[in-house]
Amino acid sequence: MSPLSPEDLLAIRLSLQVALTATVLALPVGFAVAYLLALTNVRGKAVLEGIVNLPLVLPPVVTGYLLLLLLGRNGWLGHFLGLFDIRIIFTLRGAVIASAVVGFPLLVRSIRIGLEGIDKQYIQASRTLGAKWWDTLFTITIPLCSRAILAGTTLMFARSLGEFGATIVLAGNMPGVTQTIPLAIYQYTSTPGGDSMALSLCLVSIVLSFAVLLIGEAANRKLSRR
Amino acid sequence: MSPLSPEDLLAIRLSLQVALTATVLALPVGFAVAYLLALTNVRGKAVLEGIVNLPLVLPPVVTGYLLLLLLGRNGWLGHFLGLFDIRIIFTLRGAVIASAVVGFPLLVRSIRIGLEGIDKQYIQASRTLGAKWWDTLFTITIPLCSRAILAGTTLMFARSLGEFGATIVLAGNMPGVTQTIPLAIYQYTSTPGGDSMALSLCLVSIVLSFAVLLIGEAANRKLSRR
Amino acid sequence: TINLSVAASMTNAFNELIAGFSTAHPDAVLQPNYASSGSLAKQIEQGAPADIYVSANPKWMKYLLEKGLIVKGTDRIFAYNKLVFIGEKRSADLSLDNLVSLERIALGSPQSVPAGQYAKQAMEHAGIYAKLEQERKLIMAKDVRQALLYADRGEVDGAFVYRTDARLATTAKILFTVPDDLYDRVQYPVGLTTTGTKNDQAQAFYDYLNSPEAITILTNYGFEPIH
Amino acid sequence: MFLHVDVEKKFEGFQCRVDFSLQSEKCGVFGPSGSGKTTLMHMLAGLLQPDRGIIKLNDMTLFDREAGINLPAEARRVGVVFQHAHLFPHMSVKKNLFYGLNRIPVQQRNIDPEHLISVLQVENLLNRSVAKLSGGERQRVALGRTILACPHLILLDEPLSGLDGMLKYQIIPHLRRVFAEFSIPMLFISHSLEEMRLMTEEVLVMNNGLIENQMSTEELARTKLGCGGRGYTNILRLESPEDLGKLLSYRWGDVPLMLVKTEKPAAGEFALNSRDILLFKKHPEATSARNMLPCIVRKTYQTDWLVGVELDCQGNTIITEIVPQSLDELDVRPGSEVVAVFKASAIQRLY
Amino acid sequence: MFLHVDVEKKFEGFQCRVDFSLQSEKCGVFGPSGSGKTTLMHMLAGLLQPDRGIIKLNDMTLFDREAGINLPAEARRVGVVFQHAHLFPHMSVKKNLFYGLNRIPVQQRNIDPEHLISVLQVENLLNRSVAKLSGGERQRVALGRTILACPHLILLDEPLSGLDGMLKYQIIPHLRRVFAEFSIPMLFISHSLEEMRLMTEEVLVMNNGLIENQMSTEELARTKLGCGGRGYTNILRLESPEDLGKLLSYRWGDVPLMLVKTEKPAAGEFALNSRDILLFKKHPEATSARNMLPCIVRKTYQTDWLVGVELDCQGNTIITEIVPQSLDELDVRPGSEVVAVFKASAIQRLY
Ligand SMILES: Nc1ncnc2c1ncn2[C@@H]1O[C@H](COP(=O)(O)OP(=O)(O)OP(=O)(O)O)[C@@H](O)[C@H]1O
Ligand SMILES: Nc1ncnc2c1ncn2[C@@H]1O[C@H](COP(=O)(O)OP(=O)(O)OP(=O)(O)O)[C@@H](O)[C@H]1O
Ligand SMILES: [Mg+2]
Ligand SMILES: [Mg+2]
Repeated sequence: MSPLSPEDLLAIRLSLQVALTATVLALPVGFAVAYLLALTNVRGKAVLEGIVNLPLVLPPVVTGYLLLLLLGRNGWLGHFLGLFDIRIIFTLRGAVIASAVVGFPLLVRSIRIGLEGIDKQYIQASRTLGAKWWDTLFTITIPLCSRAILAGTTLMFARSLGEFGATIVLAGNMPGVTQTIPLAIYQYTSTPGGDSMALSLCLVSIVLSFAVLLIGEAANRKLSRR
Repeated sequence: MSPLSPEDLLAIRLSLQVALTATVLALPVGFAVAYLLALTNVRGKAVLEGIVNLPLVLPPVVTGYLLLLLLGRNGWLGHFLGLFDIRIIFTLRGAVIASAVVGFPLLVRSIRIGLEGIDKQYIQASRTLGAKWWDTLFTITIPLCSRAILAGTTLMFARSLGEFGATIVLAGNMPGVTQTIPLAIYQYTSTPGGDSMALSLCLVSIVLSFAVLLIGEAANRKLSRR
Repeated sequence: TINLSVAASMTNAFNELIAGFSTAHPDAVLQPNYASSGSLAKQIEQGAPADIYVSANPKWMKYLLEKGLIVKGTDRIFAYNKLVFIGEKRSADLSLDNLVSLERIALGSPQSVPAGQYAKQAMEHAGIYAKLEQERKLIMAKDVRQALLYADRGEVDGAFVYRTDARLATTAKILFTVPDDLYDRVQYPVGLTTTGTKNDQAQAFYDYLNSPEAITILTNYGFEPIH
Repeated sequence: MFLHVDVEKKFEGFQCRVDFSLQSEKCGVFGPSGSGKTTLMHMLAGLLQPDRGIIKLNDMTLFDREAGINLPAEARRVGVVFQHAHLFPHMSVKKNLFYGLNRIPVQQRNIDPEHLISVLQVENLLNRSVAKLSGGERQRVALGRTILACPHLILLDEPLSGLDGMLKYQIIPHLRRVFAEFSIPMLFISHSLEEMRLMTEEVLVMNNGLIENQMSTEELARTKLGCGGRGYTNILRLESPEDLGKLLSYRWGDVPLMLVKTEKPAAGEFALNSRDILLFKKHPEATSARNMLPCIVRKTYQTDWLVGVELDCQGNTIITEIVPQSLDELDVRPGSEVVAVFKASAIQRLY
Repeated sequence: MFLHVDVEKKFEGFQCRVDFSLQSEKCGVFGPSGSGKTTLMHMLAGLLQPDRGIIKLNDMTLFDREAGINLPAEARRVGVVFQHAHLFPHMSVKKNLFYGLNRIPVQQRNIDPEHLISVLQVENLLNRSVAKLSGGERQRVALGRTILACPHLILLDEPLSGLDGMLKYQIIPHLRRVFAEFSIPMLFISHSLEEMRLMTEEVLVMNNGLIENQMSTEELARTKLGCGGRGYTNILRLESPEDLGKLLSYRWGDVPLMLVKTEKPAAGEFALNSRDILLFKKHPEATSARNMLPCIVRKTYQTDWLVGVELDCQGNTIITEIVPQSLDELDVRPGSEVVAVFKASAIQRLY
C-alpha cells in the first residue's frame, strides 16, 4: 500500500469538512421534517415523505443532475442565488449540499423513529409547567430522542463520507477544491495502476466511518445508561 | 416526454425483478444479522456492525469493485463458485447481489430497531408455553417486529430500484440482460436527444418507489391498528 | 455469442454497427456491455466474459496487453476523434488564444480522462494552461459527458469535448476545433481477448470494424475512420 | 378560588358536556372509568381544546370560544399531576423539581422550595436519577414539581391509582400536608371514594360525560356507606398520646381513646371505620373492646342497605351503621343515648 | 408434587442461595421487594441459569450443574403467569389460550379447554383482540393460557399486583376455582400476606436472597397478626342462605350468621377480619351487633403487639385478637367460655 500523498491528505480534510458541514446543516432541517412526519397531522405527509426519500431511490448521479438543474446558473434557485453572488456548483458548498441531500432520508428516518417513541405526556407535563413550545422542544423533546438523533447523525455522517455520484455532478472533481475521498478514489481507479492508491484511501474511508460508528455506539450506550 | 420503448419496458421488468429478488434474498440474512446485533451478546458485534454498514460508507462503485474482486472468476469466492459453474459477474445474479449488498445496511438497521423494541417477556412466555426457539421466532418474534421488517423491506426495495454504481461494475451494463432502470438512464444520457427518454425512466423510477413507500405506509398503519 | 466490452462514449455508433453486422450474420448474437473504459478493463481482468474490448483510452488497452488479457498483435486503432471547444454562441470569434477571457472552462480530469489529457496538452502548447489553472478557471469533470453537460446547461462558458460528443449538445455549439498539431491524435483502440481469438464470430466482427460499411457508420457519428 | 366551566367536547362515540362552578379550595371529580374525568382535566389544563364554551379561573378567562380566547397550557398557571408521575427521565430529581419554578418570573414565585422539599421529605433524593425512585417517591417529586411552578390551580389525575395499597397511605399524608400548608386550590380526580374523602371537601360526580351531581364529600361518603362493604371512614384528630405499656391513650377532644402500641406515639389523624363500631344501649361489661363511648344520637339516615347513625360524642361527631332492625331494638332516634364500642386495634393511623 | 431445589445465583450486589423441598400442591413464596422471588422463579422456569446446584420436579431433573443437565424452558413443563399478563398482542384471545396446548402431544393434553374456558368465564372474549381486555380479563386469559399448556407446575409471579383493589378480589375466586378443579401444583409468588392466605397452604419466606423460613400459610398469617394493622382474615364457608328482608341468614356449619343483604344470596366463602370481632364474657344485651356466638377458647398466643385467640365455635375455628389486658379481665385461657360479637356488615364475600 502506498503512503498518502499530500493531495490525498487534502481530500481527507475536505471530506471531513464536507461531511461535518452537511451533517450539521441537515440536522435542524432533518429534525423539523421528522417532527412534521412524526408528531403532526398535516395534510400531504405522504408526499413529503416521498420527496424526502427520493434521494434514496434515485441513483445519486440523477440526484446530482436534478440538483444541477435546480441550483445551476440557469436553474431557478441557482439564478436567484446568483443575484446575491452565491455560487453553489463547482464549490465546496455544492459538495456539502449534495452530501446533505443524499444523507437526508437516513437522518430523517432515524429521528422520526425516535420522536414516535416519546411519550406525549412528557411534553404535556412540560407545557403545564409553563414551558413554551420551543422551550419544551429544547429541554424535553430533543433530549428525550437524543439517542435517535445520535444514530441518525452518525449514519448520515458516514453516508456523507462515501457520497460520490451527486457530489461529482454538482461540485465537479477539482483536486484541492472539491475533491473528496470518494472522488479521489474514483480518479485513482480510472487510471491504470492507481489501484493501490485507491485502496489506501478506501481504508482511510473505512477507518473513519468505523470510528464514527463506534463513537456513536459508545455515546449511545452512555445515553442509555443514564 | 417520450413513450417507453420496448427496451425501457424490459429495463423496468429487470429492475423490479432484481429489486424483488435482492430484497427477498437479503431479508432472512438481514434478519439474522439484526437479531445478532440486537438480542445477543456475541463478541465482535462492533466489527460486524461496521462491516454491515460498509456499503453505506463506501461509494457504490468501490463496493462494486470490491465485489468484483471477490466474485470475479479470479476472486477467491468467484473461483470457488466457478467450480460449480455458477457465474456471478455479467449476469442478473450479479445485479441482484450488488443491490442486496448496497441495500443491506438499511434493512438491518430497521429490523434491529424493531427487535430492540420487543419486550423480552413475550419471548420468555412463549418458551415456557413449550415453544422451541425457532417456533418462538416464527410465531412471536417476527410477528412482533413485522412493522420494522416492513419498513426495512420497503426501504431496501426502493434503494435497490435506484442502485447504479455497484451494479454497473459487477453485472455490467448489458441491454436486455443486466440493464436496469438506472443503467438505462445512464445510457440515455450518452445518446443525442436521449434526455427526454432518461426523464421518462426517472419518472417511472420515482413512481415505482413512491408506490412501494405508500404501500408500505398503508400496511404499516394496518399493522399498527391491530 | 459475441461479448463486446465497449466504452460508453461509443454506445450509439456500436448500436448501429451491431445492427449492421447482424443483417449480414443473422445467426450471430452480439451482447454489448457499455461502461467506462476503466471499468471494462477491470471487469475483463476479473474474468468477465469478453471477446472484444473497445476502449476510449489507449492506456487501459496497454494495461490489459501487459496483463496478457488482450492478445498481442490484435490491438489496433480503428477510429480517431477530434477535440473541439463548445459553448454558447457569442459575438466575438473565439480561439485557443483568447480562452483566458472566459470565466470558466470545463474539461475532463487530465489524470483520468483522455479528453482532458488532450485538452491540457493543447492548452499547454498554446501557453495558457498554467495561467488558467492558476486563476482556477478550469472545471474538472469526471468524464467528457459531464463537461458537455456543464457547457450545455450554461454552467461554464465552454468545454473541451470530442467532436462526437458535441453532437449530443442541445444548446451549446462548436465554437472552434482545436488545431490538430497541438495535441496527440485521439485514438480508439480495439483488441481481441484470449477468448475472442478462439471465437470465429468475434473475429468476424473484429474484421467488420474495418469494412467500408463500418467506416461509413463511424463517419456518420463523427469519428474519423482510419484510411 | 373561583372556577367556572361550561364546555362541550365531542369524540367519536363519546360526548363530554359539563357546566359547573366551584369555590372550595379542595374539590374532587368522582366518577367511574370512562366517565370523562381526564377529558375534563385536559380541557382545563389547555391540553385539549373544547368544541365550545368558556372556562374561567378567578378573574382570568382561560378559554372563550366566542371571544376567540384560548390561553396556551403554559400561560394558564394550571398545574397537573399525572397518574404515572411522568418525571422527565433525563433530569435529576432536583432539575425536575425546579423545572417549573425556573420558568416563572421571580416576583411570582410564591412557594419556598426549601420548605416544600422538607414537607415532601425528598431532601435525600435531590441528586438521584429519576429512574431510581420508588413509586411513592416518584409521586412526591411529581407533586413537588407541579407545586413549585406556583399554579393557581392544581389538577391531580388519579395520582394514587398506580400505587399499591400500602404506598397509597404513605403518600396521602404528604398530599394533605402540602395542600394544607401551601393552600393551593386543587381539583382531585379519582374513582376511589376513600381517596376522595381524605383529599376533598366538595365533589363533582361525573357519569357518562355529564356532571350528575355536585355535593360535599362528606355527604357523598355518607350516601355511599355500605356500598361494596366499605363503610364510612371516620377521621379523628387525636392528640396528647400517653404510653400505657402495651396500649397508647390519646385524646380525641375531651374523649380518651385507647390504641394498640404498634408505633411511636404521636398526635395525628386516624381512621375509624363505621363497620368496626358496635352500638349498645347500656355500657357493656366484661368485653375485650377498649373503647366504650357514651354518645347521643344526632340523626339517622337511610342508605341502600343499612341505616347510617350520626352520633355526638362530647361534641365530636362519629358515624356508624346499623341494620334497620337495630333501630327499634336499641331505640335509636335523635336524642337517645347509646354507647359506641370498638376495639383498640380498630383505630388506624392515617398519618 | 415434589419439588426439590438447591441452587445459587450471583448478580453484582445480590446473591440468591436457596435450598428447599416442597410437597404441597399450593405453595407460596413470600418476601419483600428485591428479596429474590423473581430470580428464583426464573431459575425454576429455565429462564435463568443457576451458577450451581440442582432442581428436581417430581421424578424429572430440570437442572443439575454437575451432571450437565439443563432442560430448556420449553421442555420443563413449568408454566409461568407473569405480573403483567404479557398476552401476545398480535393474536386473539383464543389463539393466546391455545398457544401452549397446540404445542404438546395430543396424549399429554390432560386439560379440557372448554371446561377451563367456562370456569374462567372467558367464553365471550374468545374472538376479541387482546388490546381490548380489561386488566382482570387479561390475567384470566393469561392464567388460562398457562394452564392449557398442561404444566406439571405453575409459577405465578405476583399475578395480582398490577390490579387495583376491587379487581384483585374479582380474580382471586377464578384462581382458586381453577386450581381446585384442575388440581395443578403451583408456586404463588407475592409480597401480599392477604393474597398468600387466600391462595396457598405452605409458604417459603424469602429475604435477601435466602429462604428465611418455611411454614404453613395459616401459621404465617397468625404470626403476622397485628402487623400494619391488618389483622387476621378468617375465611368462612357459608351455606344455605335465607332471605330475611333487610338481612340474610347463612349457616356456618351449625352456626347461624347474619349478613347485610347487599347482593344476591348464594353460598360461598366469606372473610371476617379479626379486628371486627369483639369478645364478651357474657352474652351482651341491647346491641347493634347481629352476630353473637358463644365459643370456647382453644388457645392463645402472643404476637408483637396483641394476643391472638383461637376460638372453637361449635366445631368451627375463629381467630380474633385482643389487647393483653383483656386476657385477665375476661379470663381468656384455654377452655374458658366467651362470646364473639360482630356486626352483620363485618362479613364480606370473598367469592
Ligand atoms: N382523543 C380521543 N379520541 C376519541 N375518544 C376519546 C379520546 N379521549 C378520550 N376518549 C373517550 O372519552 C371517554 C372518556 O375518557 P376519559 O379518559 O376522559 O375517561 P376517565 O373518566 O378519565 O376514565 P379513567 O378513570 O379510566 O381514566 C372514553 O370513552 C374514551 O374512549
Ligand atoms: N439480571 C440481573 N442483573 C443484576 N441484578 C439483578 C438481575 N435480576 C435481578 N437482579 C437483582 O436481584 C435482586 C432480586 O431481584 P428479584 O427481581 O428477584 O426480586 P423480587 O423478590 O422479585 O422483587 P419484586 O417483589 O420487586 O419483584 C434485586 O436486587 C435485583 O436488583
Ligand atoms: Mg382518566
Ligand atoms: Mg419480582
